[in-house]
Amino acid sequence: MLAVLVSLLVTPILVSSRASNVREGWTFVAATAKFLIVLSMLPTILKGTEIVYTVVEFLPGAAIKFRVDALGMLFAIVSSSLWIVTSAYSIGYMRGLKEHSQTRYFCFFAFALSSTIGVAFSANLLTLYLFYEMLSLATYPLVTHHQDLEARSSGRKYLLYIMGTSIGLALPAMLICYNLAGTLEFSKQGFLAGTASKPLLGLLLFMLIFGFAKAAIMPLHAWLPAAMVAPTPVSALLHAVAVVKVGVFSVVRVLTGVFGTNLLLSLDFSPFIIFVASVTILVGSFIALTQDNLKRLLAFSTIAQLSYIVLGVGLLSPKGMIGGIVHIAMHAFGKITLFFCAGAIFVATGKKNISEMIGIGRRMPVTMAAFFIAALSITGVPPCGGFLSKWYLVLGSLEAHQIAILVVLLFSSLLNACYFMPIVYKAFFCRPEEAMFKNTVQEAPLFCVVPLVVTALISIILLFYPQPFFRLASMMVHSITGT
Amino acid sequence: MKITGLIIAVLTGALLIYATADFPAWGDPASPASTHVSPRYIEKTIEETAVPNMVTSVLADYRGYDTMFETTVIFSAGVACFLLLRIFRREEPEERLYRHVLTGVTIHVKKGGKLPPSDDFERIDTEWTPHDLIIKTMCRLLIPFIQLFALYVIAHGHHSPGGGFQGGVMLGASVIVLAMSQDLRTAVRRLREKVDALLCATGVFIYAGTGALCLLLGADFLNYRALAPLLNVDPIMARSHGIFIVEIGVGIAVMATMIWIYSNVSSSGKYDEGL
Amino acid sequence: MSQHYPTLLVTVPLLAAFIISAAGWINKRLCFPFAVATLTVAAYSCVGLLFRVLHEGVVHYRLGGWPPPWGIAYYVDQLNGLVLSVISVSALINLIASKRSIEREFPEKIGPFYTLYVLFVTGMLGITVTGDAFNLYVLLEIGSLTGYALIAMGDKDRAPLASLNYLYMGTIGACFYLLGVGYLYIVTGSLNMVDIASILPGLYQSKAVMTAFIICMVGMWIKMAFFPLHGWLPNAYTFAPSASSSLIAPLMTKVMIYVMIRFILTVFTPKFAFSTLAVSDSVVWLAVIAIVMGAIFALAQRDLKKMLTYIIVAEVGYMVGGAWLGNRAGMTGAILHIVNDALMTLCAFLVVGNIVYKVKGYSFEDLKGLFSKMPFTMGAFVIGALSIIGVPPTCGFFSKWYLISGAIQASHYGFVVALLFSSLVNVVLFFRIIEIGYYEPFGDHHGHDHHPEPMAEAPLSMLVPLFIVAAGLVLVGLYTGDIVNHIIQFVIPKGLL
Amino acid sequence: MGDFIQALVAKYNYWIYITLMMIGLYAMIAKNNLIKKIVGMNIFQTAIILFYVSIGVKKGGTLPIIEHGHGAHSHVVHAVDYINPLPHVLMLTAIVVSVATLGVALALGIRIYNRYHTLEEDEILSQIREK
Amino acid sequence: MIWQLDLAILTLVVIVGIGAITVKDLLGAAIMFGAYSFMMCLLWSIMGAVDVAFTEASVGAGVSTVFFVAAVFRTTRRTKD
Repeated sequence: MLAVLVSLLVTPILVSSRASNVREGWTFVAATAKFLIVLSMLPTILKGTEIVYTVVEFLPGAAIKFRVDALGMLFAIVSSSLWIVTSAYSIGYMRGLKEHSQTRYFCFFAFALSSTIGVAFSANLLTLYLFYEMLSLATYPLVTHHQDLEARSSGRKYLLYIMGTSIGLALPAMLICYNLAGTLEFSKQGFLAGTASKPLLGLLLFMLIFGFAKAAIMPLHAWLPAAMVAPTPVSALLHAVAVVKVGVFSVVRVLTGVFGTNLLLSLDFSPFIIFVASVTILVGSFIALTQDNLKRLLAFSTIAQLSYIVLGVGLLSPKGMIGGIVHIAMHAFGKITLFFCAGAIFVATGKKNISEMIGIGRRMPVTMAAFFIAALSITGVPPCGGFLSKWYLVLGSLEAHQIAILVVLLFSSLLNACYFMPIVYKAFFCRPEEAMFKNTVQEAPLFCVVPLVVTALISIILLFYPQPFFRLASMMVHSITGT
Repeated sequence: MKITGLIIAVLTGALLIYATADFPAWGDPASPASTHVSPRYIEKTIEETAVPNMVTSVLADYRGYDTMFETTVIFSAGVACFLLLRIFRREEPEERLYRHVLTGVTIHVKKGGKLPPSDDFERIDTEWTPHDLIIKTMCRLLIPFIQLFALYVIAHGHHSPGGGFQGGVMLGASVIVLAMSQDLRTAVRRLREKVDALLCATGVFIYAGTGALCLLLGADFLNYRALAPLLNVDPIMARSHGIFIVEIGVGIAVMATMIWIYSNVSSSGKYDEGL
Repeated sequence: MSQHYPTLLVTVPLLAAFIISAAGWINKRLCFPFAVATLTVAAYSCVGLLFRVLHEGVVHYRLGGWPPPWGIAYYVDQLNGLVLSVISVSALINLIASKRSIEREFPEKIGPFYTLYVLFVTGMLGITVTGDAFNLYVLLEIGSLTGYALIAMGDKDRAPLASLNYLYMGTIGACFYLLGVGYLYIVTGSLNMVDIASILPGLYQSKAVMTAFIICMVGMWIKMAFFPLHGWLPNAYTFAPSASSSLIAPLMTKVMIYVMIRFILTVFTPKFAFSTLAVSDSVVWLAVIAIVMGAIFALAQRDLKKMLTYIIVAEVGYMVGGAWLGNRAGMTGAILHIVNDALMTLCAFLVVGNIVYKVKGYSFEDLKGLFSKMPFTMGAFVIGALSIIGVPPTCGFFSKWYLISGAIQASHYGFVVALLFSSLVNVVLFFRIIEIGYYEPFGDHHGHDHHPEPMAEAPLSMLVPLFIVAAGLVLVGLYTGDIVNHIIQFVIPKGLL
Repeated sequence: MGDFIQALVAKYNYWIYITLMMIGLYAMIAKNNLIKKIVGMNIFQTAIILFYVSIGVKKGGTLPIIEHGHGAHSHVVHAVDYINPLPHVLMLTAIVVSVATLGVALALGIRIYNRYHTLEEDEILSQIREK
Repeated sequence: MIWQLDLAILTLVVIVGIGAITVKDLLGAAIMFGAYSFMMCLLWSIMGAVDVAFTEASVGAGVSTVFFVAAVFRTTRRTKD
């Protein structure tokens, strides 16, 4: 799979190249190349054929093997396209703040992205686990970029949660699956059907869902706010693109590929999933309400939003699934915009807390406009992409006759509005004498602003042209449910 | 510690004794040990190796490979002692002691002082170094006979008890006796350390080299039959001669190593007068 | 020539050892090239032998031209071939890597040091290749004697005592083994492994045979530092000079584990070991304790090298436990882990060697800011750490995989838990070190320090071998499937499911 | 009781060897003085050698050297007439190994003494702890 | 072989062995060890293992004891047990 390798290949060049321009040039080249490669595969996938490629077979039934299907394609497109934007943004950010050891930063950035794509295209649980671990290790230096005590402690927390759960829960679960079924290949209806007793399957489900702690399902969410010490592009990457999405993606894979909808339906595990997800949604939103630090607020909102996806898939109803999967994309664009805005504000003013941002909209109108749009999208209000996915989720919950879920969804949207709108309000509508900013403050550097504008626009455009994502999602859902 | 040691020892002993219940009776000619493998050595030694002392033939031929490594063990022990103990650079003491051999008077020479002209002075390290004329003379007398007997033991290993190893040890012992009765310097003057070390390596090399020679001649390693063309004798005698060559190697190696170890241990690596 | 590979790989180093020791007296500079050439030949013939075995099946070789059981014979099957190749290759790599440190630590004793080095390798290779129970004892003593000397050359204060304790324990172990062989001999009358194996089945109920088995096992456990008998290992390996520790730590314990597996599989059949003698379960529990205790002790250490030694203790627990699980997957995991653990330990100790060479110490305080000081070494260290933790695609993951699935098949969940526990503890251990190396100089005063200290990397002759090993870790991991399918599966008798 | 006497008479040699081994083993584990441990080590090894040698004994067998002169090649040799030579060979090797080990052990002991000026393990350990 | 003699020497060996590890003087221990080796040598010659006896006489009773004495001379005779 060239797509995975290309950014790995670029890493040595990054190391070798001393001059910063050359380095960032290469980063761009790699990003675009990756994006184009992914795109080039799109038509084939849309035709409904799958690309399969086996690297090497360790054990019978468990190889390093790639398979590009609709779901993976969707995820790959999102992440690779966002890599371009993020790298652009991070150039601006890193230069704006004159961070140290940028070479290392960009190297691991590329590394992390390639492992993300690896996860997206992995064809069996082993490969997925492999790239999952690679990603955890690649992001560690990014999270702890500042190398101070705070970064150190949060880095510890990050590793403790991620590695601890993956080794302690996911690995043994994977082994048990292997010993039960003799294979780890994802398949349309999962490979666990009829291999084990219900309690054991329940245990496996539990271990796997919580094993991939990157999905930040409560109670394993604490690493995410802690990881906020990272430079903003990293947190943007973490939240919008790579890490958490990989977690959610893994969970989706597990639910659909390992267990399979029919099995889950027959065992009716879905209430469990739904319950966990909705709890996470509500609690996450409530905590978000209480935050003052902008990035932490975003973090908790992410925790809540991720569970939408899990929820949608957990509903096991076609529309719900489609909604959940599409929400990967929608939330990605929306949330990355928000983070870019936060970063831009930090670059321009050095402010981190919401209470210090009164009247900032006057000074940084573009940024805050983008922020507004993104917030709308996350909340799920037209004219933004988020609306569609939420809409589908609602339909799905109706389809599954889960009125409780409907309530949860609507209530959480309300909460979203509650914690986003005040910011926008303070930013724009306040009397000049309340404004906390000198006239000297101007927009962040161009490299920062352009990306966030782009993403904001995309998240609007997605309302009108969501076809590619929807087609992918529905293809995938059809292939699973057969309807 | 003592209690645990006692317990462990007793437990192990109990286990071992418990197992003796299934042993064949002591000295039973029908025991598997005496009937399975060994008869061939006893009955075929003459016609296969032409060596009446079957211990020698088994040692150096049937299981010659073991013996090669046995010699290597000795060799590595010598090297190990050297590596552990030998001290090369050591500062001259403030004053050196010389003893007038005839009178036993000890004179002190300050650092930089010139040595006494006549050579009936011998250097000593400590005041109380024993000086006993009778022992020295007797050992001087004995040593040649010891060495002669040692050579006989090596040479006659085919027909009588003994062989390269025993003979080598006695050769070494003769030099050790010299070192003890006179002092280490005297012995080292007879047999330089470097020569000793080289001999050590040479001895084992003879053994392994013989095996390698057989290899080069196209036979298996240590298969002395291959030496027949070189020694122009029949293969059986070639085995016998091969055993002899090997025994010589063993003798040299063991002798040199014993001396080496002794001189390192007894002088704790300083190569002064030793005991 | 290829029909003489089995003997070449032992006799070439042997002969060369004597030449080297002579060269040490004539011209010191000759020693190193000699040693390298020798080990290269040995490695070449080992690998050649392995491939020959893969093509032709078991290779026999009669020393002195005497047919077994009268003479001493070699039996080389896939297991030997694999272990032989690992031993010779890692010894060669380590020799090249540690040239500098040897020359710096004992300039005037280079000759004897290289001699003992090569003799040690000879002993290890001989143990692995021989098919005679008593010959194995002699070679074991060669390996041990040279090992004691090599270890005792280290830290002036502590090394001799540690080495002497090792000598006591090692001698007890070797004597137990010898005693066991004697018990076997008295009831079977033979010393040749295959011959004994053919005689034994009639005697499985005999007390003497059981005792012989137990005594041999205990002896080997002492030699391989299996948990209750591990007392000698940490000090000995910690205070040894870096060249010796990176030679002995990877090889000695693994070879002894090979011997144990060889006894279980060849001399005594698995049937005897696992069913007739109903101790396998308790042994696995012992292994569990070994793993847990090793991990805990490692946590308690404050310097890198000692921590690694305790990790070795835990790893020995892995392999013994895997071998005694009594099923195919477990045995496969154990054999696979011999290879992987040798490589991992080599990698880790080479890194320690580089650090000692540059920083003159290996306590945690000396590691501060190493990532900026010697980034390449620490990069290799990270790979080794990942492999020891068991993160794919490094090889450690796959042997652990086999071990765990073997434990699951044997439904021995204590072992599963122990393995996972030690992996987690390893995560903590290594990331503690990585943190120290990564933050310390900055951690002291808050905020960023934009001037990391200048790079002072180890010389290239130490780096390149390290990289080769690190790459090997990943490659072996990637080719696990082939190793298992083409080598290990032939080793394990069909009876073992 | 009777069969116990039987066993005793038949096997008493073995039992005494094992006693010797245990003496040596006990000394190696329990003694505090390094040289004493080395002595115990040698006793242990020698006892094992004794055990091996006794394996080779044959009642009614003579020395493993074929007496010749009167035509060794002509007269046929019977295995029962000679003691089993194999254990002797093995034990020659074992003796050599033991003396080699002894040499190395003594060298180590001397090094330790030069550093700590005592041979008592506990004193050495306490000195180490002080540092 | 004469079993009385055999038994007597065996008992002696055990006694000397115990003495070697209990005597409170390392030089004495070394000498005791020499005696022990010599007894061993006798035993083996009784059993007909002449070569082994020969070796033990030269190595065990001879060289090993000398090594012991040398080592004790180089270190100390003092011992607590």
